[in-house]
Amino acid sequence: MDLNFTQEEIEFRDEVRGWLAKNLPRDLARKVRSESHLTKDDMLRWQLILHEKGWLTYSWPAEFGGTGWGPVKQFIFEEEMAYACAPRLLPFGLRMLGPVLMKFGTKEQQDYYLPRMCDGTHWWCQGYSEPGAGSDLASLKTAAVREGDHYIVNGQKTWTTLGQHADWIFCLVRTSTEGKPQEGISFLLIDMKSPGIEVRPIQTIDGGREVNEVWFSDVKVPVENLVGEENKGWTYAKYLLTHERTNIAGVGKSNQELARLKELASSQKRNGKALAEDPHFAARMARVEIDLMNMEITNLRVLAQAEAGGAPGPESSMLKILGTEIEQELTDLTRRALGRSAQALVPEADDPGFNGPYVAPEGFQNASGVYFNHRKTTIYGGSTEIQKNIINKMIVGL
Amino acid sequence: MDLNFTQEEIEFRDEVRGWLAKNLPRDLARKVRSESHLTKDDMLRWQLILHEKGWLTYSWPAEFGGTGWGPVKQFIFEEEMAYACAPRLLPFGLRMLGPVLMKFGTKEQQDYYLPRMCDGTHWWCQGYSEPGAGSDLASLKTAAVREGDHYIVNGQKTWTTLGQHADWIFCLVRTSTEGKPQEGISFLLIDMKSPGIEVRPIQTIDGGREVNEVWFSDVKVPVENLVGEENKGWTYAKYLLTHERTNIAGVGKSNQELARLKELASSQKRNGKALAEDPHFAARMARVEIDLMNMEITNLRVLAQAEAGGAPGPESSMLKILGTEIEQELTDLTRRALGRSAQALVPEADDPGFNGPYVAPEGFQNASGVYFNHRKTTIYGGSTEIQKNIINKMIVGL
Amino acid sequence: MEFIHTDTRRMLADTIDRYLRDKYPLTARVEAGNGEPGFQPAQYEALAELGVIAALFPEDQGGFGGEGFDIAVVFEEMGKRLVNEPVMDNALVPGPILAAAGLSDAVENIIAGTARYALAAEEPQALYDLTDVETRAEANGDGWVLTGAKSVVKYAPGCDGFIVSARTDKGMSLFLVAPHQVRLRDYATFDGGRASELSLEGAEGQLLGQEGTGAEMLQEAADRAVLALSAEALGIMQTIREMTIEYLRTRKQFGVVIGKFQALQHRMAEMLLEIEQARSAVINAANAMALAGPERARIIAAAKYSIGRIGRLVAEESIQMHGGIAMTWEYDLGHFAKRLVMIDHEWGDQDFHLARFIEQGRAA
Amino acid sequence: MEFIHTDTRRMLADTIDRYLRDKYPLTARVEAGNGEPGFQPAQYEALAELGVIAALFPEDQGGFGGEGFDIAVVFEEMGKRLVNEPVMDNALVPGPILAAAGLSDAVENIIAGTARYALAAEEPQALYDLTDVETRAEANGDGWVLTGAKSVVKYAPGCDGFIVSARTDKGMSLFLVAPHQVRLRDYATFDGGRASELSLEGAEGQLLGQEGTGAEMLQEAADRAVLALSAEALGIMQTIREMTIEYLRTRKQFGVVIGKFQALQHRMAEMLLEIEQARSAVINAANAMALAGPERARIIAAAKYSIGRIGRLVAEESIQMHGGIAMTWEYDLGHFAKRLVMIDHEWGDQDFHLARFIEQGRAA
Repeated sequence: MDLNFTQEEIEFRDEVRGWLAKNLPRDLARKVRSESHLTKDDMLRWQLILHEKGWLTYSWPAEFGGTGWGPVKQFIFEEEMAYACAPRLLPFGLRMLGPVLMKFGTKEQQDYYLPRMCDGTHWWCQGYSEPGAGSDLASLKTAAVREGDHYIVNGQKTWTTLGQHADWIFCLVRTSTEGKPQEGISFLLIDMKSPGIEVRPIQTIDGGREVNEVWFSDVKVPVENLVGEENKGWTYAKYLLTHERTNIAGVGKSNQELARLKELASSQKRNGKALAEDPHFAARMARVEIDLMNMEITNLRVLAQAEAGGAPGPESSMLKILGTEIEQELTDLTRRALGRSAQALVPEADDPGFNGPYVAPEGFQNASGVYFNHRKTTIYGGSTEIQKNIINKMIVGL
Repeated sequence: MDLNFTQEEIEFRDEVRGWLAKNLPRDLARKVRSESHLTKDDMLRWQLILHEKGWLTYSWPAEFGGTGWGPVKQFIFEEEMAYACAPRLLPFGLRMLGPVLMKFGTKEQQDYYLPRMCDGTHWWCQGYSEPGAGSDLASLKTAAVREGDHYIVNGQKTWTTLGQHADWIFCLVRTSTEGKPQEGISFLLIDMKSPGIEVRPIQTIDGGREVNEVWFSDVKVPVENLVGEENKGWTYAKYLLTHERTNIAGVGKSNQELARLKELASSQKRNGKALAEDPHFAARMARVEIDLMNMEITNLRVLAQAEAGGAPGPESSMLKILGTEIEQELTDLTRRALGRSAQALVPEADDPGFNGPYVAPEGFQNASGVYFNHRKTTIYGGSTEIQKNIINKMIVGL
Repeated sequence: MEFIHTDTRRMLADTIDRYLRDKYPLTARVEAGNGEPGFQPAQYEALAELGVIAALFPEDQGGFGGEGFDIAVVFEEMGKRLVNEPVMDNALVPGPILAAAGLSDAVENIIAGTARYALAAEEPQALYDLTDVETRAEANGDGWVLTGAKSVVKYAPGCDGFIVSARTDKGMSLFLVAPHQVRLRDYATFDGGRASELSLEGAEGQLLGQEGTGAEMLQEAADRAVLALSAEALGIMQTIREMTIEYLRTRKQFGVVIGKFQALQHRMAEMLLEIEQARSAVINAANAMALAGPERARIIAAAKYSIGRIGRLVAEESIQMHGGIAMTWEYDLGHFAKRLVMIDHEWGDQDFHLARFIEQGRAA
Repeated sequence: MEFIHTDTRRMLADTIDRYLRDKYPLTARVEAGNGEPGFQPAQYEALAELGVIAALFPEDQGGFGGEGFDIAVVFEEMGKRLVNEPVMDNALVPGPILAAAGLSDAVENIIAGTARYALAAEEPQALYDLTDVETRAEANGDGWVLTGAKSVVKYAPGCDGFIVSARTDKGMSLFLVAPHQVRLRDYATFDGGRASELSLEGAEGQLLGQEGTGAEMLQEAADRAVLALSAEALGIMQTIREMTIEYLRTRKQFGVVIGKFQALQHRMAEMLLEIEQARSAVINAANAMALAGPERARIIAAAKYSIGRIGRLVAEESIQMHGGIAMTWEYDLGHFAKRLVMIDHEWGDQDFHLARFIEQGRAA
């Protein structure tokens, strides 16, 4: 038993840390730190810096131009990115479609799509969820009917994150209504410039416009855009979901949030003393910190298993639940630490030219928005309820 | 809207309080206060004192020799009993069988049984639960087969509280296996001295021996001991369950426990200060106190409804859940306030001759036992899970 | 003992309910909350005409109510429909302070809905503590000159005056300051409303009541505000309750209505139970307005703590049970949830009031 | 990074597991716990022969382990089978103190299982605080004379000596006191074991280590004890986990196995998840034994807090999911639950360690 990284891993961590200190643009880090809105350009800028270094595809196997790092190095890289407040890399191309194409795509598809999702040519988004389906993903209705060399797609997708920027969308579509709902689903790549596609933004309760509805009306999709076999899409989607689980716990991000919270609590005053010294508030911070410390070990245990080639077990679901609940609790504490000023909505505080004064302390202009935005984390990516079903099924077996 | 008692009710409260101060034996109050073991004699002594005053049957209608008090006066009486640390009156005869006989029994049954459950002649116990049935009461198997003028009873009951002292038991028995499980149940009164009855005590995890198994082997029960109609027993049992719900919240008892806890926390020291001044412990006490304050109002609301003739709604189930959870939390806090000394088991501290020294402070010799014993309160009398089902059914309707 | 409101109060509740149902659509409310002045002046006046403000004042001040249960009834009804007119901030809170200081004309205008005042008491450095005041007042002839800053003053623009807390040599006092004497920087609030940072740089002020009695007057106002907010929160919870029940009954997943899933049923039962506890907390607080001293303070603090704790539970659980739809601006639930959570950020949050409850228990 | 135990430790765990499975029936354990001396001396000796005690000591003290993970492995296995032999109280805790004081013969005998010692540190007036010491030691020629009282000293009768904390003019020190010098009043403990109130009335004592270094030595012992208790609790939780899973799979109600009820499924999932967190807390604490200063103290405190919180959850939820059967003496679960809860009452409960965690955070 040894909780420590190897010498090589420590050197690797220092290398990443050093590189980030030099190469992560300050303005991007500042935005991430204060949970401000990132533009498409912000995200692409960072993606290209990483691409140039060769680290964008850090999770890919070497044969596809990846680094070939094992789970532990990938984890270290991700944690360092989080600590440094680097913009989060969008998973849709790199972490979701990429692995599916590598495993199930044709050579042509791999050669065409993989480089383009790296160099910024293709911004990918995901077309899974449908209105009325929610956690019951397999009940999807968007239909693709084969007509000669094309599929004709009709239907509606929703919760498509940053779809407004996307060049391409990968979709689960229904190609058959025979058998169980899971059996008639196919995996299709669709050019967002195709006639008949309409993107409508969904405003969320925090005022943000990150997610979209995507409508398909008689959209023509060439058959060569089918990934793998027709009606086998569910298998690919499930494969992808297990890949999505990597670093689901978000240890680095939560540690970074906790540090931010502690700083805030040290500067806020209650009864003339720092809020961090208030026994009730200190106890609440300590409780979440301890949960996080424990989760960090749980996460390392899973990682060591993965490194040894083990299959992900119920621990993935546990980490999803814990990670999101800890994150939510941190957003709640942050909001509370702000007291009355958490009510203020000063969106212009995000503008580069903004020059104060702020209502809430600097870097915390949108704490209530962040709190409400984070409610989604226990809903999407397999809700907490679904994860509990999975844990129970895998362990109790009923 | 008026949360206060009327002048008449206040006078009534003062009368009860004054009478209790004079007539409740000190030694009994002391035992109740420290949650010590009460003997059969202790309980009977108190019952007869109340009977002489005419208050034993305080919940009965005047026509059966009761006081005719409405729900509010009954509540006041019960609260004063709890505050004064009077021994709890066993519900089996007075609150359970009594009302069933008044509503469904024959004149002969009423004339015979009702006076005897008051004057100490008959100690009643309850034969509902069976091993393996748990919350699924209607799955009971104890069979009563009619042979001439008798039923022949075979089977087993369990969780029979204080059955070791009982002269009589009222039982739910199966007289038919036709139709739904609820339809073949009858309500039978059985003399515990009947040949073929065996009582076996169950030791509980706190070391107590309050509950029993009762075994029936070819027990002959005269048909006149049937209450109401054959196969209608479920109806009577349900009627009885709604009566059992009165003062289910246990406001008085919990207030008394809270006061005891506060006293304890004021005398225990942590870091040289009273535990009551420790911010964490104070916060936990405050939280349960506020829950209790709110429940007290919820309870009064239900009471006012009852006084106005309203039927009990989902609030009864809410009060059962809240009342037991608050009670449990108080036993948990009490145990914790004792620190290391909560480990000590000094049963002889209950003996009249015991003269110390105690390990834990006086009156708290069995706090861990009390904590564990109280785990039962969310299991029996309709478990918390069953109550949640009921609340959901009554309000959401699914 | 009686848990039914008087006929007058029930009529009042019905009147408000009917008006809001017919004339106060949520879409207009949400839109107004995002712009200036953050509410709908015509609606405010209409509510005043309906008697909503008069119900909050006793007869000797020109109203027809003013007791705890009047406040509770009015704000519970407004909470149900997510009203964000400044009835609390511009009438209930400042009114009685002005009345106590003998400014009966101002009170008359408040009740008529033709004048609005705002209390500017909390300072940027203070976490809800109304006694943490750095603003200074210096005597200047007959009047006073104030210097300092106040934070998150709700619905300040357009007010006819500000009641400002400030320190003098004799402790804390309240002053009435004219609008042109203060500088406001206003912004939207997260729950759809408007607030301002207020600064005083040598502003002229008129002393209200006796010098040095500011803390008491503020505490009185705070108790009223807490009761109003708690009742509003209760109204909001009731609407959320109805929406969630409806959703559980109709929304299908995996081929069945989700209300059939026992895990949700049990969580819903807990939420329903807690809402009843919140209702009891509000009743207790309304009743306590007639009491004095630490007993009242304890009950009021208990109510705000309960509302804060249960409010968070109700907001979070209702969103979680709804799933993604609850995250959208278009679906009503989120707006109710946001206001419910923001109520914890006004006049002291649950931690603040739990601490206050403990303190008052020692005093009692 | 490596989360698999060394071969030696895995063999040790297997050996203990096999022994306890075959030779340590629960009925005998429960019976012994209700009588005197509260454990089974033959079992204690057998465990010593098996190397259980030697595994807790480093080689230079005559053992073959002594690291954090050795302690964790031993106590987790013992927890699984609810062992109540005084391995922690009479060997793990006193042994290293005696070793540090150079009493290597005593340590040898402890490892052989032929001698037992007990630490008497906590006083009746103290809530877990080992520095709250009123017992006094006065120098008397070469030796010392002690006067005072110690509370809940576990497995005291039959010990070969007591390590007693007492104040001198130079602060707190530890003393070795012979059994005939102390007065014991012993009683059963709620979880099936034995403890004593210990009093010293002019007892002769021998100073251990340097005068005034008692607090450090005690803290060292407390860290070991907390790790051992946490690992034991983890073992208990694992057994409860298996029993509850089995029960959910087989127990029928309303015609289906109760494990089919989704409300229970979700609560079970939470319990399973928390047990994994408890496991992580124990691993972290075992690892921290090799660290120094506030970082170690923080992690140890975090572990005991976690174990206390999760232990209560597991005890209460497993009983509730079982229903009435879990309330009976005859069914095994209750005995495990009782020990699990009582662990929170040894060496500081969750509140104590949460406060300690916060303090150490400030120091760090």
